[in-house]
Parts: sequence; C-alpha cells; structure tokens
Amino acid sequence: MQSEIVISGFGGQGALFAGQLLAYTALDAGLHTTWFPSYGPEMRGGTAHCTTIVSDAPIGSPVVRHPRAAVVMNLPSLERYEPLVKAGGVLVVNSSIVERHVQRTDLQVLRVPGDDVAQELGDGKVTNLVLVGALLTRLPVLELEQVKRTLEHVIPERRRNLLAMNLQALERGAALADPLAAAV
Amino acid sequence: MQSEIVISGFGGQGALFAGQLLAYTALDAGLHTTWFPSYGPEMRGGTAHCTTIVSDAPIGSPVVRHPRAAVVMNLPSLERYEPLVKAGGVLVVNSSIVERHVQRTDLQVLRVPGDDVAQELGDGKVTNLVLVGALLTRLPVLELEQVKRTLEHVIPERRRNLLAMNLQALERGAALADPLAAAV
Amino acid sequence: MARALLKGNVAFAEAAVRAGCEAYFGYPITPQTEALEHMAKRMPELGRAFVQAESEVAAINMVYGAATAGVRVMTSSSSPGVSLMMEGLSYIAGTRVPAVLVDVMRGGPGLGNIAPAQSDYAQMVRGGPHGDMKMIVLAPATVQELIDLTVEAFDLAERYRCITVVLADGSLGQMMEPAELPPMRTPRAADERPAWALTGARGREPHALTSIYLDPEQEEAYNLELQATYRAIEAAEVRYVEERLEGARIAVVAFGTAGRLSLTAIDAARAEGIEVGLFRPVSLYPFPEERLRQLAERVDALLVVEMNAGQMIDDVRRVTRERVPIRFYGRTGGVVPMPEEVLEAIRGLHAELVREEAVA
Amino acid sequence: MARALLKGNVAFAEAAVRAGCEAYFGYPITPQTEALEHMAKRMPELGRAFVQAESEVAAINMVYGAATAGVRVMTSSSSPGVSLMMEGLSYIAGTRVPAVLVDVMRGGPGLGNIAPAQSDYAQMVRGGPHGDMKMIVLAPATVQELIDLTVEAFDLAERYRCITVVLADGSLGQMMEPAELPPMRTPRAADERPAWALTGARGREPHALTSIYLDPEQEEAYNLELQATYRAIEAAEVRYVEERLEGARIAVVAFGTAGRLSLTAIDAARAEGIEVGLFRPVSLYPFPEERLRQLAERVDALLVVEMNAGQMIDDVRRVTRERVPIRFYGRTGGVVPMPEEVLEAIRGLHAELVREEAVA
Amino acid sequence: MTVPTLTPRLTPVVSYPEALAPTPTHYCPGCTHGIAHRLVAEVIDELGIREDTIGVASVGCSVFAYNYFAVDFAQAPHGRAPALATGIKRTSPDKLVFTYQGDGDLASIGSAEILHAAARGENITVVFLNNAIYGMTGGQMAPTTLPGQRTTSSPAGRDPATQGYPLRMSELLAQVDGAAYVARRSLHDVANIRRAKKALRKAFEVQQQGLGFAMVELLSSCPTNWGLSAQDSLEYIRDVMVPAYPLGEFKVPETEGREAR
Amino acid sequence: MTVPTLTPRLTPVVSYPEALAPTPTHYCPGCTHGIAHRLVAEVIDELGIREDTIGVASVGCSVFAYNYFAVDFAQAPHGRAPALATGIKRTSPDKLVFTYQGDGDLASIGSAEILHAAARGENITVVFLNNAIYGMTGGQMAPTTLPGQRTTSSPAGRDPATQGYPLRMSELLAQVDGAAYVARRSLHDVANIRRAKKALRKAFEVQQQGLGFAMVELLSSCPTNWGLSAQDSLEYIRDVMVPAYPLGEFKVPETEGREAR
Amino acid sequence: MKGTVTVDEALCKGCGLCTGVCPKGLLALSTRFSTRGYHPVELVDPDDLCTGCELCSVICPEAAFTVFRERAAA
Amino acid sequence: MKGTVTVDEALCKGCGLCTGVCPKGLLALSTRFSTRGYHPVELVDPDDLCTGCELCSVICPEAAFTVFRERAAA
Ligand SMILES: Cc1ncc(C[n+]2csc(CCOP(=O)(O)OP(=O)(O)O)c2C)c(N)n1
Ligand SMILES: Cc1ncc(C[n+]2csc(CCOP(=O)(O)OP(=O)(O)O)c2C)c(N)n1
Ligand code: SF4
Ligand code: SF4
Ligand code: SF4
Ligand code: SF4
Ligand code: SF4
Ligand code: SF4
Ligand SMILES: [Mg+2]
Ligand SMILES: [Mg+2]
Repeated sequence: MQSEIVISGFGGQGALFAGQLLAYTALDAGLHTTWFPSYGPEMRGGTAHCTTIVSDAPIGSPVVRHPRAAVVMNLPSLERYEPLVKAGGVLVVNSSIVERHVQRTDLQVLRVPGDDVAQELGDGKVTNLVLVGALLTRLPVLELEQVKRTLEHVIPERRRNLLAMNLQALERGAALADPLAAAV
Repeated sequence: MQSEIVISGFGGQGALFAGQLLAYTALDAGLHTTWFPSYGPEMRGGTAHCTTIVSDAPIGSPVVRHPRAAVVMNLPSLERYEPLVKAGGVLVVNSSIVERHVQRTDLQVLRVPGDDVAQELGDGKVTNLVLVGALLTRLPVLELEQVKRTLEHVIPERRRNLLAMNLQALERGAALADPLAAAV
Repeated sequence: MARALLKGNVAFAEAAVRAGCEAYFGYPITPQTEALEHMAKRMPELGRAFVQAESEVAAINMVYGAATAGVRVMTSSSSPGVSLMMEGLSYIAGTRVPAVLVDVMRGGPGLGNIAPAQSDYAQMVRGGPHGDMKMIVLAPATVQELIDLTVEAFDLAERYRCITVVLADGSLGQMMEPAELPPMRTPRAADERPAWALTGARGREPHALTSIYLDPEQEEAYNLELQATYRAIEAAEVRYVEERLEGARIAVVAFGTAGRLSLTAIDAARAEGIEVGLFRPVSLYPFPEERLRQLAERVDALLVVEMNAGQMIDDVRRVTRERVPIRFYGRTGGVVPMPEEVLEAIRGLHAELVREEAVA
Repeated sequence: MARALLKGNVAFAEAAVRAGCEAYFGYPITPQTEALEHMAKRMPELGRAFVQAESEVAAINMVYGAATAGVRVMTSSSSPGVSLMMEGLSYIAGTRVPAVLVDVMRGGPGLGNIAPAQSDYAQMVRGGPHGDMKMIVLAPATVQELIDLTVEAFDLAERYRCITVVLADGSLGQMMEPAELPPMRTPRAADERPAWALTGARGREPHALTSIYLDPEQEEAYNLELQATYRAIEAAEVRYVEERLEGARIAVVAFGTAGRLSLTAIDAARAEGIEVGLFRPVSLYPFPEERLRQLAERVDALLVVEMNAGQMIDDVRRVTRERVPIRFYGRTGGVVPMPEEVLEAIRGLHAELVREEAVA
Repeated sequence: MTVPTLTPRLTPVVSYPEALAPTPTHYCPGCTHGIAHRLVAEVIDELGIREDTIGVASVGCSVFAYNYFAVDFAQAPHGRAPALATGIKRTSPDKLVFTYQGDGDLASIGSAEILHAAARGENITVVFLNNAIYGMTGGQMAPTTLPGQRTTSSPAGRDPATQGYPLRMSELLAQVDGAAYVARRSLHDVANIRRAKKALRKAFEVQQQGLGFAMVELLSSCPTNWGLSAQDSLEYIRDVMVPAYPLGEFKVPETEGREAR
Repeated sequence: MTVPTLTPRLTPVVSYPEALAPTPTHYCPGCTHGIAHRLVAEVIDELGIREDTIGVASVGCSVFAYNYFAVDFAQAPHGRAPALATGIKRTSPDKLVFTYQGDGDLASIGSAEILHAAARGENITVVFLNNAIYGMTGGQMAPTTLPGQRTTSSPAGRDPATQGYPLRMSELLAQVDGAAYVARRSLHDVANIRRAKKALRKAFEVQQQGLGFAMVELLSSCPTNWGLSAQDSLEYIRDVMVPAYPLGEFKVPETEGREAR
Repeated sequence: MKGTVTVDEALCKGCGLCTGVCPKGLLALSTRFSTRGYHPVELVDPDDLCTGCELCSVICPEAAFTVFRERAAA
Repeated sequence: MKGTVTVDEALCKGCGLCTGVCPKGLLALSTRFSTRGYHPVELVDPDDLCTGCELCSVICPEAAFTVFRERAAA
C-alpha cells in the first residue's frame, strides 16, 4: 500500500518541513518513503509544496498527479490540489485563512483552524504540525505517536526549545480532527 | 588525365609557392586544380610540402599517396618521396644539396643543381622555380610559357622587382632538364 | 551505516567524501548547489582540498590539474555549467587522467530553468566535448544508486583513466529518500599516487601529462589507445536494471528518474492486465546494446520515456534496428512527467498492439 | 565573378562578407586563423563590425549580442575553441536568434593538433550544447561548396532563427582550389532589422530576448516550438550529393573531405570493375535519412568513411536499420586517409560480397 | 492604486518612472536591487533615451531585469553580459547599451569579459551591484565577500588563506586605459542613493559622448542571504562594506571634474 | 658536443642547467623564450628543487615547455594554466608549482584565471612571457600589443578606438591583495636578463615561504612575427616595449625590500 | 511646505525602509495583508505634517511612492 | 682573467645574439650549415682573448655555451 501526501502553503509556512517529518517518521517505522520538493525561486515568497510518499514496497515515482492526501495551508494551494486528490482521499484545509469551502464531495475533508490553534499555542510557526496532526487521524500508515517520537530527534537544533509546543500542535490537530470530520 | 605533383623542401625554400604557381597556371589554362599544403609548426624550420593536382576533370582527393611527380629540394624530402612516386613518374632532385642518388630505376629522374643556378642568377630564393622549370619538361599538362605568363600576375608584390630573374629561373631549369634527363 | 533520510545532492557529496575524494572544485549552480555547500564544509574539516572556482571553466581545469597530480578529484554542476566544461573534459580525456563529474541536469536550452530534466543525455553520452572521446556515464534512479554510483565512479575513472559522469536530474538532487552511505575509506597517502602522476621527478625521469600530439600519426596512435580503452569499457562495464520484464509484451525503456517514474505506471498497467516491464539502462555509456537488442527480440513493442524531446531513443532505434515498433513519451523543459501520463502512453501502445492483432 | 584560386579560410570569410555579414567576432586558432585575419582587414574597410574577442567564450557571446540586435553575424573557430562555445550556442538556440558558425575541425581530443579531422561530427550534429536543441550543420567538400554553404548558412539561420554551422576540416580551410565568389549583397539597412530584434523600443512596446522560462510548462511550450522548427527543417532542408550511384552495389557514405577523397577511390575501383558509388550527406543535420534508407534498399553494402573513429556511422546504422552490411574506414588524429586506403577498403568489402555470393 | 483626493495645489513631484515597467519585482522585501532599478530608470527618463536604450540582463537575482525595465533587453549567460553588450553596441552604435550585473556575475565568472570590455574602451555603461554574495543561488561566497563573512560556501567565515581576498573591481578597472568613468557608490541611505544616481547619470552621459567604458559599482544589500532585516542590511553596508569598499570616482573622463566624495 | 683540450686551469663556470632537458627547442632563432627557459632552469637548479617542482605549460609557442624542462609537467588548455596549477598545488602543497604562459594565454583568454589565482593568493609562481603578440598562431594582436603595432589581425596597426588599449597585467595584478610578489623584467640585454633571473628566483622563494601568488612578467621577443632580426628585436624591446611596460617590482612581500629598478 | 504621498499597495513589500527615513515619522506598516501577502506601509498623517520631502520615495526599493507637493507660489 | 667557451652545435640556431655581446668580438657565425640547417656560431680566439666573462652565455636563448674560466689562484 502506498500513500502520497502533498503539503502545500506559502513559503515560510513550513510545508517542506512537515513533509520531511512524515518521511522521517516513515523511515523510523521501517517503511519506504520519498520526499520530493518543489524548489526554486518560487520558494521565495511564492508557494512551496512537497510530496511525501510512504509505502510498504519500494517506491517508483516520487511524484504523482493524484495524491491520496493533501494538506493545504492557503487558498492557492486549495485551488491547485482540490481537483487532484484521489477520490476518497483526505484533504486537510487550514480554515484559519482559507475561507472558501471545498466543492468536491468525494473526499474526506478536514477543515482545521491551523493558524488559530498555533497562535493559541504561542507560535504561528506550528500551523503545519496542527494540520499534520489532523491528517494523521485519517491516514492509517503513520501513527501519531511515531510521528511525535520522530519529531523529537529530527527537530532542528534552533527550534529544540519549542519541542513541547510542536508536540502539542500535533496533538491538538489530531484532537480537532474527529469532530471536524464528522461536521463535513 | 590527372597529374599530382608534390613539392617538398625546408621551410623557406619556397615549396608552397612553387606548388601554388602550378595551381594558378592550371586555373589560367582552364584546367581543374587543387593545392594542398602541409601546414603547422613544422613550417617553421622543418619541412614544408604541398600537393598540386592538375586535371581535366573535377578532382576528388586533393592528396594522393602516390603522386605522378615530386620535386624534392632537400634530403629529407627525397627520403620521404622517392618511395612514393608512381612508377614511370617524375622525380626532380635539387642536386646542389642532395648528394645521395636516387635508387629507384622506374622513375624519370632529373638531378638539377637548383641552388647553384639560383646563386648564379643572383638570388638563392629561386631554387624552387629552377626545379619547377625542369619538371615542366617532363610534365605535359602545363606549358612553360603558360607558367611564365601566370607567374607575371601572381608574383607577390614585394618580389615583383625580381620577376625577370624568376622567369629566367624557370627557363634555366627547363633548359637544363633535357641533357640531365639523358644523363640519368 | 544505518539508512538515513538523505537529500540527493548532500548524499552524493558525502558519498564522494567517503569514497576518498581528495579534492573538490566547483561553482554554485542550482539544482546542485547543496553538493558544493556540503563540500565547502566537509573537505576543509578533513584537511582535503576545496576551492570554489571563479567559473565552471576554472573548476574543470582545477580538476584537471588535481587529476594530473594523481588524486581522486571531482566536480559537480548542472547543464549550463557543464557546457562550459567541454574543452576541459576533452583535455582530460585527451590526457587520460581520471576525474569524476556529477551533472544534475536542469531544463534547457540556454539558461532555461532549474527544474529537473534529462535533456543533456546527448551532450554527455554522444558528443559534448570535441574529438573522438567518450566518458563513462552512469544514470542513477534513486538516492541510494546516486550514492553507490558516485563511489563507483571514482573506481571506474581510475581503472580506465577516464572521466566518469554521474548523470542525475534536478529531482534526484533535490529529493530525500532513505539511503545508506558507504563506510569512510581512507584517502590514499601522498606517496601512493599512481606512477603516471605528476609528483615531482624524485629519483626518476620527469614526465609530462599532455594532450597535444602534433604529428597526426602519433595522435592517431593515441586515439587508437583510447578506442581500445573504450572497447574494454564496452565489454566490461555495461549496467542496467530490468523489472517486471518476465513475459512482458511491452518494455518501457527509460533511465534515471524517468525510469522510476515509469515503474509506478508499469505497476498500474499490470494491475490492468497489460504485460509491461521496465528496461532501465544504468550505464548510458557504455549503452546496454546487446541486452536491449535481445529484449527487442522478445517483446512486441518498446516505449521510450524520457524527460526530454527524445534523445536516448535514437540509441534505442539504432541498437534494436527498429525490429519492433518504438513509441516515445517525453516531457521537456523541466516538466516531470506524472506516472499517470506514462500509464496513458502504455495503454495507448497496448491498444495499438491489440488493434494490430485484430487486423492480423 | 570569375573563378579564382582561393584558400578555403579566405574564401568562406570573403563569402560571408559578400553575403552581407555585418559583424564578425572571433579568436585566433589554427587551422582557421586566416579567416579571422581576412575579416580583420575587410570588415573595418567596409565599416562593419570586427572584434578580436578575448576568448571563444566572449566571441560567441558577442555573436549572441549582435544576433539579438538583428544583424547577420558570424564567428569561426576550430575544435577546442568550439568546445568553449557550447554554453553560448545553447543560449542562442534557446533565444531563437540567428547566427552562423564555421567550424574548421582539427585533430583531438584535447589540444590535439592542427591537422584536418572530422572528429567533431558528434559534437556539432548530436549533442554539444546542453538542452534539447539542434543546429543546422552543413558539410562542404570543396572550396566552392564552402563558399556557397557559407552564404546559404546566413539565409537558413535567418529563415529558421537558428544556428547554422558550416562544418569543415583543416584541409578545406588550408587548401586552394578555383572557386567563384558570390556577388556583393548590400547589407540590410539599420531600419530593416527584423521585428523581433532589439532596436530600442521606438514607438513600440519594449521586448526582451531571453532563454529563461522558470515555469516548466512555459519552457516546455518553448521547447515544443523549437521542436516544430526542427521538424520543419528536417522536412525542407535535407541536402546530399550522389555520385556514380547508378547501379552501384556498394555505396560509400562520407561527408566533406572524406567524401571527395572517396570519390577518387571510387573512380579507381570502378576502373577495376567494382560497382561503387558515393552518397555524400551535405546537411549533417538534417541528416538525409529518407534518402539513405532508400539507398540501403538498393545496394548490397555500405562503406562509411570518416576522418574520425566512427561517428556518423551511428546515424547510418540507425537510419538504415543495418539492412545491409555496414563497414567502416576511418583515420583519426588528423591523419588524412589517402584515396588508396579507401580503395583498399572498397576492394575488401567487394571481396566480402563476392565471397558471400559464392557461399550462397 | 488609489489616488487620494488632493487639494488642488498638491501636484506630483515624484512618480513611477516611465522606464520602469509597471510590474512588481520578485526581489525580496528591502533588497536594494529595486533601488538600483529605479535609479537607472530615472536616469533613462531624465536623459530621454528610453526608446534608444538596450539593456543586457545577467544571471543573478537581477536575471529578470528585462521584465522590470520598459526598454529593449537581452539576457546574457552568467558573466557574459559585457560580451553581449559589445555585440549589440558594435552593431547599433547609435543606441545606448547597458549591462546590469551582480558581483558573482561580473567579478567571478565574468571577470575576463568585464576586464576586456574595459580594455577595449567598449562604449557601454555597466551597472554593477555588489552585495558581497551570490544572492540568487542562495548565499554562496562571492569574490567580493569580506574576510570572515559567513556564507553557505564559507561556513566558517571567508578565510583569505584558502579562499582568497575580496576583489575591488572598481579600483582594478579604473587602472585600465579604456575605462573612461569608474565610480563606486552605495545604496544604504538617501544621501548615498542620490549620489549613486548622479554617478549613473554620468555613466550614461559618458556613453552618449562616446568616451568609452563606464561603470558604476553600487554597494547593495541582500537581506535574505545576509540574514539581516532590511534596515540592518543598510547599516551593514554603511558600517562594514563601505570601509572595505571605499566610495569614490576612481576614473573620470579627462574633460570632467571629479565629484567630491 | 666537442670539448676542446683545455689547459688544466680552465674549469667550467657556466654549463647546461640540470633542470633543462638536453633537447633542442622548436623556438625560432633568437626568440627569447629560450632565455626565459634557461633562467627558470637555473633558478630551479640553484634552489635545488628540480625533483620537487611541477610545471604547467600553456598554449602558445611555449606549449612544449614540458619537453624542455627536466621536471614533471602538465599542459593546460589555453589560458587555464593557473587553474591547473591551483589543482596541483592544493593537492601537492609540498611541491613547487609554476606556470609558464604567454601574453595571449595569460592576458586574453586566461585573464579570469590569472586574476582569481592572484586574488586567492594561490601559492604558485607564474612566469609570464609578454611578447606583445600571439606568436604561435602567426602573429595576431594580443591584449599587450602596442597602439599602432601592426599584426595580422590589426593590419593597419592597433587602433585603440576599436581594438582597445594594452593591458599592463603586472600593475593590475599587483593591486590584488592575494598577490605577494609581482615584477616586470626584460630579456633584451645581459644586465636585464640577470635582473630577470633575480626576480624569478624571488618568485620561487616567495612560494617556498608560502607567501602567496608570485608572478614575473618578462618582456620577450618574437623576431618571426615582428618581422625583425633577433638583434633588432632586442632593440625593439628596449626602445618600444620597455617605455610602454615599465620595469620594476610592483609588489613585494612586506618582509622584503624592493629591488631598485 | 506641504505635501503628501500615496503608496501603491500592489508594489509595496512592507520592507519598512521608508518608515525609518520619514523625518516626521508618518509611515507605518499596517497589520493588514496585501494581496501579495505583505504588510503594506501606510501614511499616518492626521495633522498634515508631510512635507513631500521625497525621502521615502528615494529609499523605497519598489518605487511604490508617488509624492505630491504644494506648488510653489506661481 | 683567462677563459674560453664551447658552443653546442646541436643547440645553436645561429641567431647571432652572442656575437653582439662579446666584449672582445670573438664570436662569429660560420658559413657552414649545422645538421639542423643553421649557421652555428664559432669562437674565433687565436690570441686567447676570451675572459670567460659569460656574457655570451647569458644572452644565448639556446643555452648553447659552456664557459670555462681560469681557476682563481688557489
Ligand atoms: C554558467 C552558470 N554557472 C552558474 C550559474 C548559477 N548562478 C545563477 S546566479 C549565480 C550567482 C549570482 O550572483 P550575483 O552575480 O552576485 O548576483 P546576485 O544574485 O547576488 O544579485 C549563479 C552562480 C548559472 N546560471 N550559470
Ligand atoms: C581555446 C583555444 N583557442 C585558441 C587557440 C589557438 N592558440 C594557440 S596559441 C595561441 C596564442 C598564443 O599566444 P601567446 O599566449 O601570446 O604565446 P606566444 O605564442 O606569443 O608565446 C592561440 C590563440 C587554442 N589552442 N585554444
Ligand atoms: S536573495 Fe538577496 S539579492 Fe536576491 S532578491 Fe533577495 S535580497 Fe535581493
Ligand atoms: S613565433 Fe615568435 S614567440 Fe614563437 S618561437 Fe618564433 S619568435 Fe618565438
Ligand atoms: S515625503 Fe517626506 S514627510 Fe512625506 S511621508 Fe515621505 S518622507 Fe515622510
Ligand atoms: S520602502 Fe517601499 S516597499 Fe518598503 S515598506 Fe516602504 S513603501 Fe513598502
Ligand atoms: S665568455 Fe665573454 S669573452 Fe668569452 S666568448 Fe663569451 S662573451 Fe666573449
Ligand atoms: S646566441 Fe646561442 S643560438 Fe644564438 S648564435 Fe649564439 S650560440 Fe648560437
Ligand atoms: Mg551578488
Ligand atoms: Mg605572445
């Protein structure tokens, strides 16, 4: 079984790191994984996105047109990925700044107020992890606890002091996910 | 009918110009012709040689392994070209400085004291034309008179004052050729 | 070494370090700059040579210099930068000193863009530098292969005293994947340099390393030596990967990233009942001619997939003598084809075969 | 114009002048330097632009600049110098501005020597510069053709907004042969420059000439345009010469000097009763694929003759699908094969055919 | 853009230059590339040469300069802008041709081309942005990087012993006979920006007068790769770069006076 | 070589340098490339470094330098000798590495490489033969060709207006911080040749001391392409080249005194 | 002298350089996001203190300012 | 001081530079051709005037000279 997760947002919203975290977790869990960034000048200011693939078999393509899940942290990302997620797949939306609702009805949509939760936790920079926490509830391949364990050792040195907050972000996202999903 | 003439000597002995003169003459005579130099650092000090081909039909290769005629102005040139001239072909040797005699017996050999004649005429630099004059007596494709006419208009500006001597060189070479040929 | 999640550019740079690379000379260019940056940190740390050259022209000539000194040396760059290395590469080949180049291709021609592409296949495999010369060209498809082939590149370069190119594309340089780095080899000691190297003529006749042979006969003799080396390489160094080819009616032929992309498409097609497999040349030079020719005897059609306008396909055509239909799917300019597109191409080719059978 | 005895290098330079070449930028290198020297005299005399650049890198980029200004511009060089032009050529192709390059090849690889060679066929025809790009490559065999193709090169470059290369070898640059120069064309007036040119945005929107398209989709669209141009060139600009092919059993395939050399051998072989003719590709890109394929249907064997280790032969193999045996005769490193050697190769191939018939 | 209701007596004294295309740039916030662009555009406007000017963009953050100027533009390979400019100027002598180059472009890979354009007295104007770093590729060491300066390719700070010393291109090129005008200015405050504009104007005028090669080096910021705020970057220029790269006119046409520092 | 019968009291005081291979050169008669070769060889002998020296030949008449020196040698692409030397020196820091380059090679196509080798303070010795012409390719204009000088590519004499001004590389490179020793000497007479040798010796000693980049420019003759006799060529150097290319030490290591002109 | 300025929000990147040079301290970054995701600068000049001195426009890397000034008595 | 010189004919290219520097005028090009085709220089010193001053050897581009000198009284 192979799961493809796209994470997409403004540069600076931490999409790339969130994707890497999933890949690191997959590695720790003994799974196959790839992380594929979009890179280049668009990273500066524009949109940043990446694809993480997690699988129990060797991975061919590190990109796919139709991912199983997408975490969209801003409106342009929603515009881009809503049409692409596989039917039945997961779409996590940062509802704090994305007002528009999802049109498709064949997806599991999680609208999570990522920025608000992050502000609450005291750091705008953990929106990505809030959303990932939510995602994990719908993505059976990686377990929240494993992600947390992995985070502990891959968190960049300069953010180590924020580890607790980062872990909370994951948890809050996960906690929010269930009722939200029901509300879709 | 195609005739290939190699002219070879030390750099500075005028081998290249002599070959060009034949090509210019051929052009004036309405024949096909090519002139092919050896070039490069070996020109400085070392040996210079060129191949002139004259033909009544378009010319394929501008070089051949076995030329119909060779004018050799020094010993290395003799060493190189004696074995190569076509059987029955012409070999003109600058006997002023090439002491060794020709071994092959299947060639028309002309031993012409080119440097001596040139000195006599007052300019060491016309050895080449003395030898060419001799060659022409055995090479029916180009006529001495035509060569002289051509020389008049292709002689480099800075040597124009030496035109008369150049023409004499050709004539002296031609004049020497007959008896010499008999003496082989 | 345990497997770690590694970015391609960092992975090959560290692999080179561990393979005993004693000198790196390079110039920044996206999408391979992280390799230079990694070397900027690692090489001085280990007391080895690192110079950020003033240009790719200078970089390849520093490589040339270090190669004449008999050390393991490398550079890395991307398309426009590699174009600037052509003269230097020709001299290195013309002098028969070993060197390694990692080329992380990007979209072209010209300045193009920094997105992944394979459009320098022809340049590296067929005829970039002037003169009758070849470089061993290895095309990895995963970060692990990128590591392994980089290590091997040093060995091959030394074995044949030639240039070995690791030809990757931007995606391989930028992506992360679990991979294992090789153990650290101790670099050769200064007094273990090869006999042909310039080490100062201590107690021996001086020698020169040069690529000029004014006398054509001599240059030809040298060229014949080179050609003999190339024949030896062709005989011994062919590398390829075959997947799902057992009983396949269609073979996808694709290298590097295009190859791994195609594999996903192949699995999807197989799930639909289409018998298709993958032939992935790993050594682009020497090209796996023999094996591909045999393959063309067994299958009904070939689909060449490249991230360019069709470059390797000419070699596929030549080698297989077009015994079977050969179709092409390619994207250019840095567009990475999605496996779904390749799947579509496989389906199309399959349908073609079915139609033909119906007619027959 | 009457026929005059002209040295190849001078002939093509003067031909360019007469074709309305408005700017020449170059750097001395044997065996093409006389061309630069001719231009150094002629261009200023005519009030046109001549710059001896600081290097071939600079020269090709001056050409690039002048090309963006919409003038007829050229450079000339030889193997190592041409290698230095690869990046610039890729940019020119990537910007679709017209330019002419005369490449007078010498022995390689590396510094090699200054003797005549054809060992840069692969570089110029298949893949010197990076990216999916092509250059029209024309291979003259006589001084007259060198003149005519140089003139044509300017027209083709402008028609397709591409690079046209006249690919000669040292012998063609250095030899003299009677030839006729074209009449003097008046260069275009400054206000007649093409609409796409950079002329100052007087009374119109400014425009830019560039080769960077950061968005892969855009770069791909650009590449598709390029590819469409190449298809148009392939359809319209194939050039070749056939000699003595009527009823031939053996066809010699050779370009440029190797072609004319072979002709002498062919005549000698015919005199011996061997039915052999010459197929001489004049446009190396576009390669005369169709015609050669047809030829391979008619003859019993092909002999490819090159002044290299075997480069064009790969295209001959691909195009003919090796329908008939293909043999090779080549000399490398600046050795000019003698017609006698080619004759020997023809005889050998002929004997092979006779033997086979005997067996059959 | 909303224009406020104005009292009739208020009239525009500064507005968007005509020679600047009405396009937002991709430069990072606070990057002084933008200031240099505006100055060049203002000079072009003031000299009334917009329709007679051809620019040559280089490779670096300013690669898209051609999108930002409302003049004809070519885009050169990394370092080769002076060669392109030569090709253009020689075949369009009545046009004003300028290059816009970064320090990696001009002082590293393109050092031969700039030196020889100067030696030839090529009648072009060079706008040279020195930000002591390779901006576009993410902050590697440039030939102009200061000793001790940390970059991604001099992670321990540039060590002159192994990584060499900074090149002062203006001083160097001023030595060359073909150079007519060479000045270094800075973009770190209003007064210096105004001086920079004067120098740019002179550099274009020198070309108009056919006096030869003219170059203005502008000390410029790279907040992103310096890891400083926009404001701190200007202070870094003032406090660190200016001392290492003295401002001044290093060569002026013989007929002209030197502007006081 | 026949040795005359000698009175026992006569002993050899000058003989063929050990570091010079016993091979006739291909240089034209009277070409001062040969003098430069001998001087370098003598210095190598005097310093006793023959077996620790690696030379880098460039492209130009001296391309075969590797045949003439009895030391290990590489041969570089046109202009790139300083890059090769960098690669060699960085990986063989205990060897003495020198390049031998002509003016076309060093000042034209290789100007970026020499500038940056100097800027990096690359610890190498550069022997730079300035004969104001491209000798090997038959006498084209070099960046060092003098205004008005006729060459095959400046047939009407070099016109600075279109062909630029000569580059004085020593003065230029002396400006660069990484340069430790830069001197210009001439080979036109015995006294100057002796001075040239001293400079060459210093340039090798600077490298031995690890002080950085050292270069000696030698004004040299090209009788063949100047169209002058060997003797007249020396006079041409003295009367025409020296005034245009002043002799002197333009940079000396701080610890050392400058040699008087 | 009296003056005022307008800022083209499509151009302003909120770098804040202008806020540092205004002698009257009239420029401040807003907390709003512009369509390009920046906090654009705003003129806060309730007392009409702007002199139209142009300093803001000189330092602005985006040429975002239009500066207006009272016409000199004419 | 007394001295003498020998010239390696295999090296001498007959450039004549040495003839110009010998303070005693003892060097002259011969009319003979060397094996490499040059007129080699010869020491013409019937009166033993050579001082071994080395000037010839300093200017010779071919390192063709060996210079001998009287050993200082020792
Ligand atoms: C031949 C080549 N080499 C390298 C590059 C990669 N590259 C792009 S921009 C750049 C550096 C630009 O730095 P600079 O000129 O200082 O401009 P800045 O971005 O700092 O304004 C480099 C190395 C390239 N495009 N082409
Ligand atoms: C890339 C390249 N361009 C051009 C040449 C041709 N070339 C050989 S030597 C030379 C000039 C040498 O002049 P210089 O360096 O002054 O040396 P000199 O012969 O005068 O001693 C040139 C242009 C070459 N070999 N390679
Ligand atoms: S990276 Fe630096 S130079 Fe480039 S736009 Fe950003 S701040 Fe400016
Ligand atoms: S061409 Fe000039 S530089 Fe070269 S060897 Fe002859 S005289 Fe010397
Ligand atoms: S014009 Fe002057 S006073 Fe007005 S806002 Fe700008 S800086 Fe402030
Ligand atoms: S200086 Fe310009 S870009 Fe920066 S905040 Fe002020 S108006 Fe905006
Ligand atoms: S050593 Fe002195 S005196 Fe003797 S030959 Fe030489 S120059 Fe003349
Ligand atoms: S200087 Fe040397 S080469 Fe010249 S003539 Fe004298 S001995 Fe011969
Ligand atoms: Mg910069
Ligand atoms: Mg020279």
